[in-house]
Amino acid sequence: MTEASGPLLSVEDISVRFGALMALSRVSVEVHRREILAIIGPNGAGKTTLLNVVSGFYHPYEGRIRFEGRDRTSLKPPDVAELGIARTFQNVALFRGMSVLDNIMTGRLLKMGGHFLLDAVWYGPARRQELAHRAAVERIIDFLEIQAIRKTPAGRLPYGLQKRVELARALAAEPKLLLLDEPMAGMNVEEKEDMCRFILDVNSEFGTTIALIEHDMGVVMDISDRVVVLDYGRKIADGPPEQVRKDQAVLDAYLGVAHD
Amino acid sequence: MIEFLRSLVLPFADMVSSPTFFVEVLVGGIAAGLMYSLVALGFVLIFKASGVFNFAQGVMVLFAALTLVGLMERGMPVPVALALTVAVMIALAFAIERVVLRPLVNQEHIILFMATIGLNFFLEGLGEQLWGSNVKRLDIGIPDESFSVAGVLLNKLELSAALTAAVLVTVLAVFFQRTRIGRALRAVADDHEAALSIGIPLKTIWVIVWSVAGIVAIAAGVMWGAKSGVQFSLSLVALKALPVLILGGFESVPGAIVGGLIIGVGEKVAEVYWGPLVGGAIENWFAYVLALAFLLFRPQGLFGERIIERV
Amino acid sequence: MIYREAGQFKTTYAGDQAIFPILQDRVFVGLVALAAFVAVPLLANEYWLQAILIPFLIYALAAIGLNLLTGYAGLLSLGTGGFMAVGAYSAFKLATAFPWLNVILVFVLAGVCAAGVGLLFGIPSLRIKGFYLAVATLAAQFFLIWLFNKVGWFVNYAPSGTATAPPRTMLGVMVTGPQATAPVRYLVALGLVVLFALVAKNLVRGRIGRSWMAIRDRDIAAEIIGVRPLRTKLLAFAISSFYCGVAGAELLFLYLGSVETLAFDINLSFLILFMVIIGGLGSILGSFLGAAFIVLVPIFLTNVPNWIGLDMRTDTQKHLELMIFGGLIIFFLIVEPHGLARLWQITKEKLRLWPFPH
Amino acid sequence: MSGHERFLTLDPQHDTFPKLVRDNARAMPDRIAIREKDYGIWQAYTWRDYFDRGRRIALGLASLGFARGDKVAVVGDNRPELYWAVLATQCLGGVPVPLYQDASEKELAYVVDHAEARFAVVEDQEQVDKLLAIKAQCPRLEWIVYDDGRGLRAYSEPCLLSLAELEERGEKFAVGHPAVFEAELARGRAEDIAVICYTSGTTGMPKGAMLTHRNLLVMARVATEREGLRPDDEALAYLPMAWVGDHMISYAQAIATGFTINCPESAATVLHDLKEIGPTYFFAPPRIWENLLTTVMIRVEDAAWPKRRLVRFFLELAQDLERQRLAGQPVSSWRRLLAPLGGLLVYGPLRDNLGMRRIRLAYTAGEAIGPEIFVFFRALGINLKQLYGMTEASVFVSVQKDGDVRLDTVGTPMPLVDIKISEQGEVLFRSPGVFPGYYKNPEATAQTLDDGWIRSGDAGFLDAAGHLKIIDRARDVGRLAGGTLFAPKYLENKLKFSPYVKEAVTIGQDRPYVAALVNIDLGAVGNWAERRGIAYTSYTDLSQKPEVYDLIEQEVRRVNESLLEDEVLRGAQIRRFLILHKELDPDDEEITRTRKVRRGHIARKYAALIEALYGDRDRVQVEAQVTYEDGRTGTIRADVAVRDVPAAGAGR
Repeated sequence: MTEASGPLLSVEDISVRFGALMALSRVSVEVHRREILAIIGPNGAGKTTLLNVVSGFYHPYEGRIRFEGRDRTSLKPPDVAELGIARTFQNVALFRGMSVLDNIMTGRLLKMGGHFLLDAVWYGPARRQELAHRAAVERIIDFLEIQAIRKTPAGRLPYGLQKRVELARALAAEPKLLLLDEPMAGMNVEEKEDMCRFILDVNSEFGTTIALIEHDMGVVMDISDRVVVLDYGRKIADGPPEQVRKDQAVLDAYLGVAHD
Repeated sequence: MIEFLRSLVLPFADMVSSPTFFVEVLVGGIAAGLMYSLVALGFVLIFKASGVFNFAQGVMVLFAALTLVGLMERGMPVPVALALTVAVMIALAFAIERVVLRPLVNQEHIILFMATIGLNFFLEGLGEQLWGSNVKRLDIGIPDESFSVAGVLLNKLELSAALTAAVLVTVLAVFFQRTRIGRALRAVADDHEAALSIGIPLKTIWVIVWSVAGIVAIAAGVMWGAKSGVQFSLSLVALKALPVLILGGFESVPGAIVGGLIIGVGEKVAEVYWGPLVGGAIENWFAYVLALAFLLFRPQGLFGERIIERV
Repeated sequence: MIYREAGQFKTTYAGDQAIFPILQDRVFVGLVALAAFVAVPLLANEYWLQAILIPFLIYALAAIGLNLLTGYAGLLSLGTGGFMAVGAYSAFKLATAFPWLNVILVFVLAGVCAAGVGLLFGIPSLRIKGFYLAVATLAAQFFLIWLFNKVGWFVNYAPSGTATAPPRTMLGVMVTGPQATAPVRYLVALGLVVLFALVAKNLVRGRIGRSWMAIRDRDIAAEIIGVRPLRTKLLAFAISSFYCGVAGAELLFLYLGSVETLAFDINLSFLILFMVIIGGLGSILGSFLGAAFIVLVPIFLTNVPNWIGLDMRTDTQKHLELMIFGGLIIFFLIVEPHGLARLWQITKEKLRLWPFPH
Repeated sequence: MSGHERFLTLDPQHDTFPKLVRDNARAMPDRIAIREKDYGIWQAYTWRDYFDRGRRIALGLASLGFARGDKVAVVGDNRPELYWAVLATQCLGGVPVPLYQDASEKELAYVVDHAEARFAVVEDQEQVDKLLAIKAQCPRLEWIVYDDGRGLRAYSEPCLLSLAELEERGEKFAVGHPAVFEAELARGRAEDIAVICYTSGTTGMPKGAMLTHRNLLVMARVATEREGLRPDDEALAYLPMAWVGDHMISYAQAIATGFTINCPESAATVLHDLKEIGPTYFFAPPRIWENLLTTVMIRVEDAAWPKRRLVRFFLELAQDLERQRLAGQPVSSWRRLLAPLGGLLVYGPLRDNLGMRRIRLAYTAGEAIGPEIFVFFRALGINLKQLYGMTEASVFVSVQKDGDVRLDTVGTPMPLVDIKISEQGEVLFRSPGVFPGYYKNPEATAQTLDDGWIRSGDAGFLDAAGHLKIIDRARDVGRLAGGTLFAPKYLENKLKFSPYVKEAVTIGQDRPYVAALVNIDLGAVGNWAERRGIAYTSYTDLSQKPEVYDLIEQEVRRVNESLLEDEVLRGAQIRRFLILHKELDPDDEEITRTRKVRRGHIARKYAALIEALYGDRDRVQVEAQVTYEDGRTGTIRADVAVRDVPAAGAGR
């Protein structure tokens, strides 16, 4: 049972560099089961890089990443997806040419199987599978209240809704760990409130562990169980929101010169 | 089996045993390579400035050569005919910008690519309609004869063509790196909006680029035309420039030059030494396979920068 | 205007995800099928079948194949002609080596051969993208044509260098060879294209199609969802080449009767690409529309001077055709860059929404 | 007429709705009773499901100690589960009290407390939150049962229970008490209270009108027979369940007749779902018809001009023909010949797009409808009829008969309904549907019920052909200072025919002339402004644009022109108007939730504006309180323009 009790994800001493730029240096972060972890920090602090390392887009040149206790440092994105990690992107990465429904259906690709020759015939197992997953996707559509747009091409949606559809797509994979890169960026107050509610609901309803990057401090304080602060590619604070808010290093980082 | 392997290795021995022939092959390859570079440069210019993969570059070469020959056949002196051809190519650039590019601005690249294939057909029809479709000789006053330097046979025409190509390539490279317009072009290539915001009219840029590509096409047309006559097959030279582009990168001027040389030399050497082994005529595809094999190891091309994908 | 949709509601996902969810569409498709399978073979003359309809059906099949690759998976290919050649020559070899083999099976096996070759040439697609890939596929085109040209084995060492479709029967009816009648060949081509169009539709509306489109639209997002790029792209190459291969085999067996490699040169690749783009990228219907357009336009251009009583020299006519064809392509791309399928879709939407604007 | 008397006798075996549902479940177990668009498709429930789920919920309630006569508050969108909860309550001899789902906490608290509800069955977290917030003020409220548990996992209040848990409890309870359900069901009597509908009213606190099974059942059957409803009819259940209209159609008539009701997926998809279902029976207040008309007009406006011209031509043609038909005039023959073409090109497609292709019967009720709006839909070939009804009379009082529809009347009385006009000109009526009284409100009951006659509060008369004609709310019809007759609602409806006018309030009682406060329709005017390149930042900004004033002035002039036709009302033309800087909002108590204008509130709140309308200034400063969705309030300040309009026909 040590596996189940340990952290879901632990990032241990990882460093990432682009040429001469140290994007992350010896950063360690743990994500515990069922928690909502917020990662904050000024622009260029390495937050997105951290998410990219976890999701397999970049590989650290030192350090290790464990998921459910197993080392998975060198996995590629599809392998990461198979482990049960899903994510959204800072600049919405929807499949613009596909409908909302199809976008979310792609989220279930890993759960679908079978031979392509069966797909070609459509009848039989392939069809049953398709319809069963449609039913599952409809639950998510209902959950995120996007019924009215299910057949709209994703590219035609307003930004706020696109973000919601992207969350739906990530949820469709029924991930153990959900990584959200600025889920509320560019939203108005009302959309932000909705998104907060959805994130909390996902966490409580499905027990999904969530790690998110967010700029809006109010939101961070409201919804997260724990906050990790990065600055210049280093971790400068890690703890409950109230504590982090008072941390001197954090205050300095935020009040000091903004470095883009 | 042994026989086959032997024939694979033997050419290397041949190269060493008759070095003069090898040098001749090499020079021929370099000469051809520079021509490829010239055509490839036209591609690069347009791709760099507008993101358009101009499939019609080959036909532009044909069209330019046809125009020149046609004018000369009607008794015009060479300089006048040349000047007029330049004027025609510039007019063509204006027309293309107005009729094809402007209405398609902001369309996907593949659409613009298809449009240039349409342009390809159109120019082919137009050129042959205007100037006739029979093979024409283009005489620019340099005799197609050979002379010998240190036992190596060299062709005057090829040599002067290579020289001209080299000069043109250099001029273009300098134009791109050093002049104001060249820098503007680079700005456009990097970011359309940024370029617009610093006050460069995109339309003008496009006209200039297509004009320059047209002039480059004249040069290529004259060279190839003088060597093998002006006819439809001239436009196929363009297809040869494509592997050059893969090798050198679509946006790199030096890449086009070095790539052209590699392809030219590689192709010649392979054709001469290994061609007979498989029944000849491997020129058609060897360049592609060479470029492809190369790409598998270096996807960004010779001079491309390693792309770090921002996620 | 024609549509009357109020009251057509779906109580199952199967109904909701049907290819033609609207009753009026189902009726329309039924009528078209009836006309194609019954009326046309009875009524159309030899010229229409041989010069227009049969090539149309074959090109449409190839266009579907290329559309799967380029329209759905977003991989630009200029090697279609080469893959079709693989289909044609392997069908020829199979049919002559195993004379007892059912001709449909020959087509399918030829498609499988083409799929294998396509798979091979698809490997670079992992590392290179966009126009680089397009140029790489040209390598396939040139290499394959050269191969079939050089190696006499492929044409059974025929001195003319041509492959000739052997006569074969199916259910006692002559299907290929000089004795096969145009209506029979038409029906075979029609049956195959309908079958494979349906298969293609099933592929693209399901799991596989979505992974293709995901890679096409946003590859990084596709990967993090679990789409494996290499596997997905190679599958696209294989299936696409299968379609092209079958179309190539049909081109030899059902249309031309005998071919040289010239029939599969780069121009064929472009022709099919035109069909896909003018028809509409990412649309099965578009493949048909595009094929019809590209087949009909030259015929139209050839005949117009006659109709209006213009006497033109053949080479002038040839040049004019080239110019008009090129001009039409540009014009069409400007007017509707998303192809005839989009035009069709917009028209349909307009009819559905009438009298409201779209 | 006497044929209808048979409906008055109710067989004790089949005299309550639960008993009828049981009958339906036996007679047609596999016929569809309810569909709900859920998870993207229309999920269907048969009459057997209907009865079974009602039974399970009833048993669950019984397990919680439900006693006969207990009230159950039902709050939420139209959901099968909530209709089943209504049924379950009635099965146990309890009284369902449906409430408006968008009611504020304050409104909710009043009704729940007043009704003494012990139970609440609600749709989702939103309603649970509201009920939890008011629970302290409603000491009798014991249990809150929710259907959709999303977001409620972390709630630990012991009074919360999910519907699934409730049904589970019911199952266990049934094991120990196998006969309870049947026994309670059988104890139901026709005279039991079936439902309490709280009417928001334009003044004062809501009143709870009690309706018995007999009231609803008799009227449902009478209406079904007279209007020719059939078991294969389809209706859309989309109006608030708290409104008696929905209760009558989606519950009472559906059960009594056995037709199918369809619940839309969400408020945002109603129009889409309407089109999918294509109901045959459709009921809507004028507000909805107005909105539909506005939508049609805006969208046609966006069409290219040949199509726009074509559509307009045929629409005008149809409206002219319909007007002639309604007035009993001969229809000019050559134009009649064009009608089939119009049907092919415009009316048919338009009906289909609105989802009204299959409609056999459509009502407008709740308020007077603008004649233009009415004619428009009838001209399309939709059998739209005016229904005059009241909550207190179990909806049906008078309905226009098929083939005898007139523009200016609300039709002839329903069978078994008697109508008389009081000496003051007020419409009185009595029928088997007349309610026994308001819950815990004898004064109000006494005011309304007079010896079995209901005082409608409307001024009207019966014409020679026996058609009932309603002039206005009795207390609203007034006279200008000069003595000219002035009917505000009449003018307002005329104004609201314009797609650009969302709401209008006219004033004139004891004033020298009529003035109007206008609310523009943000969608329509916004669209109009965009097409003309007029930039605006907000509703307030847009409303005060001179161009918009010009636009509205044209509409006012149009109304004035049309008044010339009426001998009596031609003197009451609108002479001055202004455009309100904010939308009238039920949250600000300016209109009711059923969108009736609250004149008193408006007169008080906008006194300054009204003074300006009768002054000579052309601008006026205002401040207005607004209530935001979360209940906070704020103030909007604005500079409102006032504009004069010349009287029409002055030159004659």
